[in-house]
Amino acid sequence: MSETSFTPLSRKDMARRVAQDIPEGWYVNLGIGIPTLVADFVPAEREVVFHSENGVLGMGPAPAPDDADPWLINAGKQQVTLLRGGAYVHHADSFAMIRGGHLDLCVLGAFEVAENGDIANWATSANDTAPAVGGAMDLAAGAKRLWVVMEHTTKEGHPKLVRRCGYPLTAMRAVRRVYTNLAVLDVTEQGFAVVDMAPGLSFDDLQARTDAPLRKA
Amino acid sequence: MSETSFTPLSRKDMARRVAQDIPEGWYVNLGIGIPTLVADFVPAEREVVFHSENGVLGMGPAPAPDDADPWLINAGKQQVTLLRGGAYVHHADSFAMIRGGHLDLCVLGAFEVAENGDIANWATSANDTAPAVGGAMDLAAGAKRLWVVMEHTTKEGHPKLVRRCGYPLTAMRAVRRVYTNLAVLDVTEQGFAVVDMAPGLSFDDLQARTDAPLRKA
Amino acid sequence: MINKTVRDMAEAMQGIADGATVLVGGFGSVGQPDALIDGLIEQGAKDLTVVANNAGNGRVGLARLMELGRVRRIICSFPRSAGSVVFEELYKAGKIELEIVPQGTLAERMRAAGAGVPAFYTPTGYGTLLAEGKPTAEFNGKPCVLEHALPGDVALVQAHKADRWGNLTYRRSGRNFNPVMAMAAAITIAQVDMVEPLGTLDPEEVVTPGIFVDRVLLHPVA
Amino acid sequence: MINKTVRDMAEAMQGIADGATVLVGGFGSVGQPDALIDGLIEQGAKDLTVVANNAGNGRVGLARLMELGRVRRIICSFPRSAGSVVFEELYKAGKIELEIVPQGTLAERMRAAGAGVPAFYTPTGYGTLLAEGKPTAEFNGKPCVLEHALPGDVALVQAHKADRWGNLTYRRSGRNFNPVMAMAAAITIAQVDMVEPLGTLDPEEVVTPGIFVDRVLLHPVA
Repeated sequence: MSETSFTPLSRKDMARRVAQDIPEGWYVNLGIGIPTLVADFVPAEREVVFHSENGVLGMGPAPAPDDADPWLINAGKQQVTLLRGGAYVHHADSFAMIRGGHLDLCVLGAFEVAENGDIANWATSANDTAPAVGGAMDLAAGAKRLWVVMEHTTKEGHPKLVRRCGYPLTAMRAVRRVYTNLAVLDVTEQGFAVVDMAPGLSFDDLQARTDAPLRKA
Repeated sequence: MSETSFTPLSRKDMARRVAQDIPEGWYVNLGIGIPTLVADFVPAEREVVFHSENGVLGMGPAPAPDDADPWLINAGKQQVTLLRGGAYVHHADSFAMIRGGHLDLCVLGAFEVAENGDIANWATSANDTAPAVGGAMDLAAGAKRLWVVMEHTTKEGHPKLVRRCGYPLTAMRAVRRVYTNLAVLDVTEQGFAVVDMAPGLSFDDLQARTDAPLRKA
Repeated sequence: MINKTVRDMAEAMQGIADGATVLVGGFGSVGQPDALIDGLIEQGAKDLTVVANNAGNGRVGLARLMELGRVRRIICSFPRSAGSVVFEELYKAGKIELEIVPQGTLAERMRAAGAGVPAFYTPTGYGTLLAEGKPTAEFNGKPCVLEHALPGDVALVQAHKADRWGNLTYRRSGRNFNPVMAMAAAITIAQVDMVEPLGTLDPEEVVTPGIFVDRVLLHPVA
Repeated sequence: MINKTVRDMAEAMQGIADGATVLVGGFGSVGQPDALIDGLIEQGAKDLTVVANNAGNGRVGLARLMELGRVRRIICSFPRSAGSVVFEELYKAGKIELEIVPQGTLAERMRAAGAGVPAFYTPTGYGTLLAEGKPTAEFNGKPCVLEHALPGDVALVQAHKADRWGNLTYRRSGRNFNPVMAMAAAITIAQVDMVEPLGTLDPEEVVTPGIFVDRVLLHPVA
């Protein structure tokens, strides 16, 4: 298999690519890591309402250092702001938003996504006896749609888009779309369908870095 | 059986007798009818917090005609007031207070109370196909204690304290105490125990007006 | 720009389909979305399932909707009251179906629908006619009934203040079923006394966050 | 006169028994009842089950309580974080039991306890390690797990303003688990920034009504 020359997306580019697909008016929860960066790339004139598990709806960007409010953090425990139109709720109401299907979108990172939409993102092995799940299972099972943004392969080069997850599951058949540094892929009844690829990357290159069989969208 | 001369309690006297047993600090829901009158007989200096199903906690008496607020009614759809320290909640939170066992007391009227604590107070026959249950089943099953206040017999003289309810049940084994115009009775493992009787009434007179066997407390 | 305020009743009522389940807020006349009910009468959807605490009063509003033969089924806690003449006529004539639900179970079933809980156990109603045929289980010695979530296709609610994101506050006992129904429906339409500029409502005081609200119709109190 | 304010920490901590289940509010350091946790350390109850979102940080507060060997079991959603050194030591040594619960299920289980719901179904966790051994059922084609209410003997919560009836308001994201835990415990103890005269809190703005609160300890923010 011949290798063409291509440029994988940076973390910021991946976040930008996700942001591009979020229309005005959506209620969105962003996981920790690359997903958190997504908010920075939604154009200011496009109103998207960000939700945080700890009861913040209408979350804005990090505060200016002088304006930091110790009473206002996001689920990643970072200081944030509240936009005009925002509201505070308690944890059960906050997760009612998640679990009741009121969020249009949740964007999470993952260790693995399987071709049937299974996601593994909370425990790196069944032997890890004290993994931290947080709100990941609620978000994955509850949001109207779940997108994953992650590197296409591990640091060691192992595929993260797999036929079947090896790591403990976060939720079954939950993922709708995956954004990686190499491609955008939809999860369909027939497995992963490639929507978009990094410039210069060929379909065969992408398949070579993917465990699950791919098809063109 | 000889009949002694006695004075049955009036509706107000029954309400006054119930009020006498409510200590300061209790959270109390009062049903429609005689129960509603109970609030009028709690001394002003004794703080009791009244709850109404429609999301009012800390309900006060009816407003002066000039002060009537059309936005503030109780579960009986009568205009009421809110005391200092009161709060408004929505229906699910209001019934969380009831169903979660947070009310110290609920006082309801009833058609029948059985010696095992069963209560029937919402439908006068199984053939009544559109009876109105309202919050009665929630209150009867949920409050920490349920007291019933009612006439001892029907207008026709039939006993309302019975061995077994004939009318459709509101809740099983729920009633702790019954206040009637003739007596106060505890519901015990051994059935009704007479705590108090109307002046001049004998135990035998009371038993004669009661279907279930009575014992002295 | 997100703007959930609608220009007129026609826009508010758009897309309410025949056969829809409609949750109608209010307790007594307080917090009842009168204008929206009239709008629904005008709009024409039929074969409706209505969920409300009562089954209408007099011959206006909900009672009128029923009298017009547009309600196939009503789910409520207190069908028969002093003024429920229309309901009683229809019910006796076998022209309307009735499901009686304990008031707290009614609220909790809608809250469950809004919170993604498909079913839950409750002691309320156990051993009564209203629990007949329902699965039961015992928890800590307490026998319970399994109750299912009650979602709506549409919720009609009344609120006090709103903003263009759909955040809502209520007035005193006008809160009642409104916030619960707002959570429980696919489309939530709010009739409000006032629409305030975004950022005016204190984020600590918002009772129904805009995520639960789709359309806001300004209808000031007369 | 109802007066839920207590004079000192000893009165606040009265009657917390060995073996108690203690719900501890807060998310991160925001809305955490630090003073009450220190009070519990001082008070001496042991063999505790602690329910909190995290398993403590550093060697103070909850981590200190664990380090002292007073916590038999912790129920949380996010045990392992940057600062959870004490928990990890104890856990590796087999000296503390752990139950991991998805964060929303954790909140809902406590809300259920407060609302008299002994058990409910949820899709969250279905097909994962955290649902192993739990009863399942399908609703509208969605497989679900049965989860049980999680009541506390004691809740330690942090709030902003209070009055002598125990009504509480919160500060921004300091709300988090606090109102839910306040509903779920037999004894709820609130550490508050301010105690206001009765009638000062707007009845529309009270987040936790006093019915859910037993003791109020004034502990102004430093």
